[in-house]
Amino acid sequence: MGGLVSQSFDVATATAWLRRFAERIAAEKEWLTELDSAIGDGDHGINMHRGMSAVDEELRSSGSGDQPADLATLFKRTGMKLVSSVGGASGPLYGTFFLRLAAATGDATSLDGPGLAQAFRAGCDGVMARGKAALGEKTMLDALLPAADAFDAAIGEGGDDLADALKATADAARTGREATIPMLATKGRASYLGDRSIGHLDPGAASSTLLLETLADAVAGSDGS
Amino acid sequence: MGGLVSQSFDVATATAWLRRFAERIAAEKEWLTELDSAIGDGDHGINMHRGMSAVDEELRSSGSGDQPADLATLFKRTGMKLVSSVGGASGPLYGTFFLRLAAATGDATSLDGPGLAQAFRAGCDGVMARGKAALGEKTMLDALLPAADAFDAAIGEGGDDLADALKATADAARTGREATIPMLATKGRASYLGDRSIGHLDPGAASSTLLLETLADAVAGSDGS
Amino acid sequence: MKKLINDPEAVVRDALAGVALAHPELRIDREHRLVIRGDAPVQGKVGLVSGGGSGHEPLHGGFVGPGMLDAACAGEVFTSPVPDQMLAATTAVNGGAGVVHIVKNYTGDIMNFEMAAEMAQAEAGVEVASVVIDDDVAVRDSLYTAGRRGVGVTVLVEKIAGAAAEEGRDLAAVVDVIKKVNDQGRSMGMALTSCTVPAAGKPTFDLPDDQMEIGIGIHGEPGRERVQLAPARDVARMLVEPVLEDYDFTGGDGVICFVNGMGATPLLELYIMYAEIASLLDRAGVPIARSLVGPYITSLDMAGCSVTLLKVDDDLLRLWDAPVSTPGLRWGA
Amino acid sequence: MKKLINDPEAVVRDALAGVALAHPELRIDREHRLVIRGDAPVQGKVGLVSGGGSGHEPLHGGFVGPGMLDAACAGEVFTSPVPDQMLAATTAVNGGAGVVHIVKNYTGDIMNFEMAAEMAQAEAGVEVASVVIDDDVAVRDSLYTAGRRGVGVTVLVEKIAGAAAEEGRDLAAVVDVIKKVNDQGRSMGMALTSCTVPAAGKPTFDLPDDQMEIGIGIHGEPGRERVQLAPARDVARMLVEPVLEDYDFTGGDGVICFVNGMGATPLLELYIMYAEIASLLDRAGVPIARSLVGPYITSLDMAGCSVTLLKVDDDLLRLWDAPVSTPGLRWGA
Ligand SMILES: Nc1ncnc2c1ncn2[C@@H]1O[C@H](COP(=O)(O)OP(=O)(O)O)[C@@H](O)[C@H]1O
Ligand SMILES: Nc1ncnc2c1ncn2[C@@H]1O[C@H](COP(=O)(O)OP(=O)(O)O)[C@@H](O)[C@H]1O
Ligand SMILES: [Mg+2]
Ligand SMILES: [Mg+2]
Ligand SMILES: [Mg+2]
Ligand SMILES: [Mg+2]
Repeated sequence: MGGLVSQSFDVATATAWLRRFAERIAAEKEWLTELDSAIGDGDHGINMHRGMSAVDEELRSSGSGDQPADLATLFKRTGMKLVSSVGGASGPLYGTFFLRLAAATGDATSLDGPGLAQAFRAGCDGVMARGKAALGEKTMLDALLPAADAFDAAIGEGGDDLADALKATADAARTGREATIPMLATKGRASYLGDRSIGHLDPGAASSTLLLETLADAVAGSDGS
Repeated sequence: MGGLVSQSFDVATATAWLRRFAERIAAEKEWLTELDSAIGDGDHGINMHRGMSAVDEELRSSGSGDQPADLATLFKRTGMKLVSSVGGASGPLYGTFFLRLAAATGDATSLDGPGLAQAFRAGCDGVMARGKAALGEKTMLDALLPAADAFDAAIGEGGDDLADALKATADAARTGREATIPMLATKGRASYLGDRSIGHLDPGAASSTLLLETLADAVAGSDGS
Repeated sequence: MKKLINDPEAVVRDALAGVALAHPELRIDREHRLVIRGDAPVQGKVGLVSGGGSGHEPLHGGFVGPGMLDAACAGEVFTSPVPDQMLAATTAVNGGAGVVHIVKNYTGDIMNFEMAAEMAQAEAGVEVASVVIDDDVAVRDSLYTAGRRGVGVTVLVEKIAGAAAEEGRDLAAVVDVIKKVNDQGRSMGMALTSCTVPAAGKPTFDLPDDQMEIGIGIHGEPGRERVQLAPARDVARMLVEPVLEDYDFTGGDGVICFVNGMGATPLLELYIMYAEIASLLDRAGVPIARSLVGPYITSLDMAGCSVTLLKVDDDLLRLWDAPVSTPGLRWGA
Repeated sequence: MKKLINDPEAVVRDALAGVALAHPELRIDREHRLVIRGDAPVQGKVGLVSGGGSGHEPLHGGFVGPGMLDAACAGEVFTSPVPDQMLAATTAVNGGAGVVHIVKNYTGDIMNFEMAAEMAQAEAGVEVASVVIDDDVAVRDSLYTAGRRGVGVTVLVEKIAGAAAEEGRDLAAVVDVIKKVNDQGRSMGMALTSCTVPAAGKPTFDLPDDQMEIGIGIHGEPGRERVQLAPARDVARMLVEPVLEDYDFTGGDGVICFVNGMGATPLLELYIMYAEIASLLDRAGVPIARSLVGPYITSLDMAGCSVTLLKVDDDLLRLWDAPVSTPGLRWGA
């Protein structure tokens, strides 16, 4: 193990990730919506659930001949599905995230740790470009960007396996999510609140943390099996 | 005392009656409205208060030269004021009551017991003609008609003074009012309820009882002073 | 009570001030609380006067203008106006061809309009014809009631009679068309919540969170029955079935289907109801010739809706389609 | 939650079915949830497309028709529609003179319309111009916000741009008139109660019985501040003052004064508010040229209102008065 990021991230693991993410979104729908009620318009859980249910349904219904051959196909379908079913702010943002992930994976059927970290970074850059936001504006980026940094750092140290690196990544997302509480929102609906946005957790940061937690779970799960 | 209905009912007593009635209506406004909420449209107290306030204001504001010379003038003004300020069912009904009272008093400046009983009966006939209702339909007539009968009876017996006769009249109104509770409404808004009108006291019977109670009080008060 | 008002006792006066400012094309008589067509009296035209308690806006004041009413009398909230008002309105719109009083069937409205008609004929020599609207099938019309209430059909009557008067029909002909609309129209309403009369300050009735009132009147008068909340498609059935049972709407040139909001029900819900109602009518073989969807005869801040069907023929449809220009209903002009 | 609906997740689909049945003169694309002018594409005319989250009815679907929008995209409740919808709408109304996207300034709407415009230009070769409406003075337009929200001015933009396109102005000229209306218009809203998103099933926010929210958005986004309930005349001041402070409405040909209901506020109250607002404008030397009073851009079942002022000149007034024939706004046709 030591010194090597040995596991690979393949289409089956990626599919498991998306399914777990859909499940967690369904389970946390009410909570996400409640968070959005406090500083937004009370639909984030509903939006994400609509999108990830559609993705999940497509994953289930794609027959054996229709299975994505590579990661790019899987992520492109996911991104397009999200763009065309979610709407709101989160639709284009999560959609763009997966479309960029697709672009970054080329025709690979599996990625190693550095490859996944690079692709993840590309997804985050896509979110930044689409939403014109940066770190510290109380958005999903406040979970995503610290996670990307932690992922890079874990890979760079080269001392952990992929599951451990993703555990650290998810931890960073959680920390980033909690850090949105004292932040003043300057992007998205929450910015309308001015100072009154302070003291609330950002819903997009919460859903992004679920994205990272399920990624870590999916890789750890496939590792163990 | 015995055998004689000695007191007379003059303009001052009639004015005192109207004022007391206005006061009682103001005091019982909420109650009347609540009764009307149960089987009508929740405005009877408001309607009666609007009308009797207008009457009361006119009574107060009429300068010394403008004081009604006779009962007919006083009652006609009252009736017209009610017709032109109350609206709803109770406006034309109470208005007609007082207009008929006026017609029945001719140019008298005071009435004895039989005169007042006759005039009161004329008022009740006016309410029946205007509303095309009869006894037992769960309306104000269920307080007014038993009161008129009791008044006639008390006068007919000839054994009481006017104050006592009016006390019996008010008692009969109260009994009539309570008797509306088990009745099925077949006139006015309450009739829309069908069986569901049963078990509620009729608001118009309640305000009519106040009319009789304040009449008794006014005559007893003027008697005592 | 949460309301955008100043003084609960003065809502009618204050709203009328707003109507006067927002609609300079209308004439407002503040003393008598009348909304009058700017060009009244229109010589040679039958005058149309309606009115009733306030709280049903846009009915009646919002329906004054060319092609509809000549004047509307605003009573206190849910309380019939008084004869003085109707008399003043009648005089103001009398163009020499007589005046029709359009009266919703409530004891108070009937009696006050009756006194006004007596006065108009006696004092002002105006020929007045009164027509009573009673279309609410929630109430059985029998010896044991004050008769059916006047509800949604009133809106259709005011539009259609307005067009008939505008095209020059005489008093008798206008009365005939009103009677025809009243005969061929039926309504049924329901409420999800009570309304709150401003001067009362609290809801007229209590309706538990899981219940609704079927057969509600437009004044918060309780309806036929209280039932569990149900999906729109079931509510549609509870409203449409009694209407269809009461009158045969087949065999004509179809119906005007009017889905009305009670005041606090958003358009989104009314269109959902409309879809359900239209599908029930389709199954019953009742074609829809025209539709009207929106809050036109309301009950303050009540949430709920009502359905009105009017069986039409060529003449009624032509009158319905004729130009109208009022704050509440406007087309072709 | 008391609503006249079938399935909380399907309110948009179900309401659109009702719109299709009630308005045969419009074309409904159920797959893409579009309301389209019956005669689209109108050759040689600039096409006008708008859209946004549902729950604001009649905006936008109720404003489709001659003299106003060519198509409207219905998103889920309070959620921007998706690019596929806007792309389909753009293609459907493209009469060869280009298409304008009228976008309310919300992050989601901006991003989805942006993706759609990229796709329309790349995939379908349609010339698309996007204009963003941002008129809500409750939000400070600064580095620290996503910018002002698009609210009441959107209604006026859709009417005026519709008239400009109808009379044959080209893409650049239509964009210019929209920008002018957006520049010269300002709004401010308030709520007495929260709204309830059907799929959420409970009120978006809690508002104590004795409080109101000033500066509310049309999605239940909290506003500037919570204050004690106050009479209409004070509420009018809280809305009008920030609007007048933000822009100089004097010196033109007056304003269009638009008093909007949030969904559950009856017309009676809106007219009371109108009277107070008109008197404040009078004192401020701002003459009212035209008025619009009613629920035109709503927030589901929220009780409350908003004020929109638009400074007008001859051209804008003429465009405002031009014929329009839509379910939600109709005159002259
Ligand atoms: N410009 C932006 N960049 C990145 N994330 C954003 C931006 N604007 C909003 N978000 C994220 O989107 C979330 C809200 O999503 P959602 O509620 O689904 O959309 P909407 O705000 O359209 O209702 C916010 O919590 C925030 O994390
Ligand atoms: N036809 C009638 N004859 C006599 N009294 C009637 C008649 N109809 C109604 N009433 C009385 O009027 C009362 C209601 O008055 P009110 O609430 O002021 O008027 P409205 O019913 O128009 O709101 C009823 O309680 C009843 O006593
Ligand atoms: Mg949201
Ligand atoms: Mg009453
Ligand atoms: Mg009443
Ligand atoms: Mg949203």
